[in-house]
Amino acid sequence: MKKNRIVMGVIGSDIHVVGNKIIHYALRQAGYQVTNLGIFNSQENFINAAKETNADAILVSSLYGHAEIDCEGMKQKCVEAGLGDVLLYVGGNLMVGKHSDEEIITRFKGMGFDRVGLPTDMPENIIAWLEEDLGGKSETSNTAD
Amino acid sequence: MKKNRIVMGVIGSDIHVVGNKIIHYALRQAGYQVTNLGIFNSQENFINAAKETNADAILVSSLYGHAEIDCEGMKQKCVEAGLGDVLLYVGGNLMVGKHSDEEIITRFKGMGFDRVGLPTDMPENIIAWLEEDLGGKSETSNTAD
Amino acid sequence: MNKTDYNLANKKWDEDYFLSVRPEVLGMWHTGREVDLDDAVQYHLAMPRMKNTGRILAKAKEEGRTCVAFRGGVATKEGQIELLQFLQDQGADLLPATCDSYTRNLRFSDVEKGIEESIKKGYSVLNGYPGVNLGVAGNRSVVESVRLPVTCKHGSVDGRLLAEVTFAGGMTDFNGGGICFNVVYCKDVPLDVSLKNWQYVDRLIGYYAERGVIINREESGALTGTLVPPCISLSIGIIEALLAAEQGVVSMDISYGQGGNLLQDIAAIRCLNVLGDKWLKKMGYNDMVLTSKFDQWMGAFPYDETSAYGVLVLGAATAALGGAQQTIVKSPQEAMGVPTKEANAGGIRATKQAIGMMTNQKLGIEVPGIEEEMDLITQEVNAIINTVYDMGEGDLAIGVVRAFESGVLDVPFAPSVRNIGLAMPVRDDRGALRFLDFGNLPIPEKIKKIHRKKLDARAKKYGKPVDFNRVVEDIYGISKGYLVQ
Amino acid sequence: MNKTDYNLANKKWDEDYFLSVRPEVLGMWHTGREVDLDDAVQYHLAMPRMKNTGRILAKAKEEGRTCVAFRGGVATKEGQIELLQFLQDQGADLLPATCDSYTRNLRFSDVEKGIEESIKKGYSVLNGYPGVNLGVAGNRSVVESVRLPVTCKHGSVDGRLLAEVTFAGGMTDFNGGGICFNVVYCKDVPLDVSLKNWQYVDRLIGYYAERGVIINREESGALTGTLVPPCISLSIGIIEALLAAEQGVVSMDISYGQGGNLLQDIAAIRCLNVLGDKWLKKMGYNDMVLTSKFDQWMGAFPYDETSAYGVLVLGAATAALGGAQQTIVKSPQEAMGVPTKEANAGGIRATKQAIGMMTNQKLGIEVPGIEEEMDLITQEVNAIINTVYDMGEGDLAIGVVRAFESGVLDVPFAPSVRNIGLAMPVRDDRGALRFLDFGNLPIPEKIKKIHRKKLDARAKKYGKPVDFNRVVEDIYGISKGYLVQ
Ligand code: B12
Ligand code: B12
Repeated sequence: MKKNRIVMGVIGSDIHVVGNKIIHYALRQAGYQVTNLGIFNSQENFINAAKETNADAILVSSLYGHAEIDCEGMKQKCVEAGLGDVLLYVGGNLMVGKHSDEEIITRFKGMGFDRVGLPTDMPENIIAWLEEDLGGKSETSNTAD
Repeated sequence: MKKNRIVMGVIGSDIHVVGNKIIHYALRQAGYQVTNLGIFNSQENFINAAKETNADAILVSSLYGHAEIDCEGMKQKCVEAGLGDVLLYVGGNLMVGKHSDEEIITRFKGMGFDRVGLPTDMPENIIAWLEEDLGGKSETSNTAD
Repeated sequence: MNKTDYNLANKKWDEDYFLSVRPEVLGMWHTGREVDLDDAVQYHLAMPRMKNTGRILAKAKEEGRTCVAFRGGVATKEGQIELLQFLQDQGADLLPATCDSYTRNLRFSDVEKGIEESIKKGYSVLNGYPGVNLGVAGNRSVVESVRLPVTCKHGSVDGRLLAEVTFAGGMTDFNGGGICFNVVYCKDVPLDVSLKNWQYVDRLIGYYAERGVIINREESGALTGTLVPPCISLSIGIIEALLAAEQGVVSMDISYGQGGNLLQDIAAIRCLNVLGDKWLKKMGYNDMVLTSKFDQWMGAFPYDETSAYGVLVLGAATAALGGAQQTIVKSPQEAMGVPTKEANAGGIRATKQAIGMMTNQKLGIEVPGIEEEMDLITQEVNAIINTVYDMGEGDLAIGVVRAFESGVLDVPFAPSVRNIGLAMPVRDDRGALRFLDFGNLPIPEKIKKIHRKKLDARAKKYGKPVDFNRVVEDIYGISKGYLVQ
Repeated sequence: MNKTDYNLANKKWDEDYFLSVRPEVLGMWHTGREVDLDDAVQYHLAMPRMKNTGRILAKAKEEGRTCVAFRGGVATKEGQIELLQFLQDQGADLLPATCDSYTRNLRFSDVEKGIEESIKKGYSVLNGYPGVNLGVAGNRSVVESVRLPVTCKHGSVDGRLLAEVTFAGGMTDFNGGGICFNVVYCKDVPLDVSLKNWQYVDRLIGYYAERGVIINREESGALTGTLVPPCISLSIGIIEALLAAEQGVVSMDISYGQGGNLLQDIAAIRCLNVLGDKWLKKMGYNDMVLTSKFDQWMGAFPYDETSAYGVLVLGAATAALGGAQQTIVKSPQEAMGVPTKEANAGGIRATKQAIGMMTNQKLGIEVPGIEEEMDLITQEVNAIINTVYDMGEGDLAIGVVRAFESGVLDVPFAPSVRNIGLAMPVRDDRGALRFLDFGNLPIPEKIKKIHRKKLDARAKKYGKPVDFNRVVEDIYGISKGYLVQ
């Protein structure tokens, strides 16, 4: 079976949902099976949904600047829940204020995220990451989801 | 006799004449007797005009960035010509590129100029300098010059 | 207002009822106990007359001037004072205290931790100003440290306590509304709940107004900031003004966010005042001074700071050409994160320059393109508001609840499940905002045809079908340096 | 051309005569000896077709696109290459080599010292690019280092040798003109001398054109950059185009500098193409592709860099809205001194952003305010050019000489004593440029009345008499953040 099951959503008290909607649309077009949790999610929401759907990857969005607080310990919780092998991505405006791209990426990789997306990352390249990390391009289909 | 005789002009191969025209107008309105040499003047032009008109102050403008070269040794030449007591001002965009105000002022004061004007200096404050340095406010008259 | 026997209706609250609800609100956090309305009224009456947002905006309207405002909030009183004093000196006309997300969500004990940590770490770990936790005295010390009036900005569906504390604290302006701050900032709050919360806020402002204190209500018509067509912003703004007027609000500004098409944006700004005044008069609200606000582009910004100046200066020019009473400045660091105060200052100075150069050049209905857009907006907005009144059988508040259920009101890209999300905007050949899908918006058929014609023109001009892929392109457009391609 | 028996007349030079004058020109500096016209023609014909300013501008005209160009020159080849490569990557569409003041004044041995000192000191002590001294090979190595075509910019009343060396060096564009570079850049050069110099340059371009090589002539209509009303820029631009066409120039852009009033500026841009084409056709020049250039504000800039963005972004937007084929970018450091390459890049990126957002929103004659301005400009320009022809008894070149003597042509704030300097501009109530004093400009009385009415409107609106004090205020206005006050 192709690895194409994704859980995605926005973490914390963050209402920025445009990126979430756009990534969802792009993933669906690229043939992924997407469970989109929308906004206002706890780490548990992601983990539970990933367990239920047997997800291959979790995509966490955070735009409003509290990502560090909201994502603290998330990788560990995944491991504890038996999701240590599930890809864990995070992306958005991850820190408050102006920071260098490298600083942000290093910080979040250090927290256990496999990929760290910035506002300049387009849906295409997020999909390219997934294809690389999940192994093999998934078939395009518009009926998935 | 009131000290109000001014020689002014633009030095070197510089064609920027708007400031020159505006300062001329303001000085005239403030009652000064102005000899305006216009553009394209050598140091000698200024010195000769100052001698001829028995000037109290020489106002040199330079906007195009070659002021350092064009003004080199001007104070000495004034002294040699017996004009050591005549006020010597310079103003405009005096250096090529972006430099701090202090740097510019220090550089040109070091070259013997009594006052150093920047693009932010308005005619009013140039007149205020003259009044301070020449001692006493000169009568306002529109017929002078 | 979690439990109350007062059913939703667009009717001014009795003062007694209002006062009976207050203790519950003030009890939400201990600083609520510091609020004494009599003292607050006296405090406001003693403030300099023009240190008042409403008065400044009314004067701007009279003089045809565009005030410059911005967003900004940090975790500590001292930090906020430093920020506001600095930006006051940089030429801002109105000052903000933009609250942090915990405050917005009534998580006041988390705020407390945030403040402590911010003091300890020496930088703000909160993404805004903790308006409630700072208490009445704290807010007053901020207000007193500056010459200009301060607006409380937030995105809270329940701003009741925040309003109480910041008004008593001397702020003269409060942004938001029961519609805009519900569908844009919540996931699943019923409309009647948020509308009641805002009836409270409006009634509180009405209470001050009855005692001679003007507190302005600033509506947030830029909404999701993402391709929101004028008719959506204006319908909601005017409805919020009508609801506020009923509760006794006498000073309000409604707003629209830069879409990017100059003529459409100017038309929308012009309509804010014209249509708003018309509706207020029509419904018998004659006491409200309505002013207009124009948000500089609220969608995704270019990452490069100098390109960002391109966007925000065009916004500034549009505000002045359209004659908005206020423009909210973006900073060149918008795409990166909360801006430094220097970045905010850059936005303000560039904006002031553009406004200074454009303020004597106002454009209006004499320009055929603006007239056409104003006509479209007028018909669309009237159709929507009339339908909302009809759905409420004459009661606007009830109409709003039903309109969102059915999609007669519908905000593109809103995160709330209470928002039907069927209407889908897209740009036309000149970059003006139209509808790809009208969803259930009650737009007259002949106007729908005009939209479709304009989208056909785009398809033809650029040789690409106008479908959802164009919407995605349009969301990124400005951040990549174009409006429509 | 200091001594010549060829009297001034607006008549195409015989090739023989032209070739007989060349040795004297090429002898002005040793690099002149490197120029071989046959080889130069071959060199151009072998260059990529679109690495040509004229072709890029013609294409922009077709597509309704606005190209972004800038000014810039440093003392060394390596420095110039670094600058151009950098700014090509930042999004410029056309590249410059702006010459230093010594080169402009034919002081080639001083230039030599300047180059040596610049290499020694590690920074440019010349205020520009030494186009002549670098020789044919030097220029070619600059041109070959970049993908885009390069324009030779200068302000020289005698650009003959510079043209020879830089054309042979592969540059495809040359700015200036016998009028604009005389009265704006000289103190006391007779008009017939400068006109003859430019006949030489134009004849040289014509020589290339006859052999299939397009070299563009870029006129400098922004002139003194200081409150120059459209009719002055356009009259001079169109006259220079007519004079150039006579010598065989087939590609030319004429220009106007941002005045600050949006509708007037757009009208002026529109008139550049419309009126220019009309006059060329009327006088029987059917081979010239005329394009339009819009200089971002050329007068005094605000010292603050972010405010400067306000000015230049408005300029960029105006260029796009008016549909100019080219805009010349200012940098945020304009008021300070020659900009760093990073500052130039900032101006380019902010400009690209604004153009990207405005390019699909062109405004034109359908806007009543633009139509009115176009009408005014048309009548003024036609009156001036007709009078110039009359004064020359049909010979345009002779007409120009006499027109300057009498003040029928008159450039505000020009330094030359050959310019009568009686016409005095000032802003009206909306900041548009009018005449406080028409001097001897042959403007029809009914149009003078319109100007006066608009100045009365200013006096009334601001309660200050419109006299020379207002002119002084207007000179500083933009640098202080306003257009008219
Ligand atoms: C639009 C917007 C809003 C809208 C949101 C509407 C909505 N329904 O979404 C409104 C106006 C309501 C809003 C409100 C607020 N906003 Co806001 N907003 C923006 C803005 C301008 C654009 C965001 C956007 O839609 N981009 C377009 C989409 C398509 O891109 P995206 O979301 O970035 O997603 C892309 C990438 O980030 C990445 N990505 C995203 N998620 C993920 C996940 C993974 C796994 C990966 C790999 C990649 C990835 O890929 C996406 C596709 O390209 C940004 C600044 C900017 N970028 O220009 C500020 C911004 C995000 N907001 C900000 C703030 C502070 C707020 C507020 C707190 C303050 C306020 N203004 O009231 C409130 C939020 C309240 C809350 N509780 O959350 C800050 C965040 C600060 C920080 N991180 O330091 C920003 C950066 C602005 C700023 N400079 O201050 N905002
Ligand atoms: C208008 C202008 C032009 C016009 C000039 C028209 C004319 N007839 O004067 C034109 C377009 C022709 C032009 C040409 C050039 N310019 Co020019 N120009 C300017 C600009 C934009 C404004 C100058 C101006 O008129 N200011 C308004 C008047 C009222 O102010 P002012 O002249 O500065 O004078 C005030 C003060 O400086 C001071 N002051 C002046 N003189 C004196 C004297 C004394 C004693 C005192 C106390 C004070 C004082 O008081 C005055 C009144 O307030 C400046 C940049 C700027 N400031 O924004 C560039 C600028 C001066 N130009 C510059 C350059 C390089 C040139 C050119 C060499 C290059 C080119 N673009 O082709 C050529 C010059 C060729 C030559 N041989 O000189 C540079 C100079 C660089 C430097 N110094 O490092 C500047 C700074 C632009 C830049 N950033 O590159 N320019």
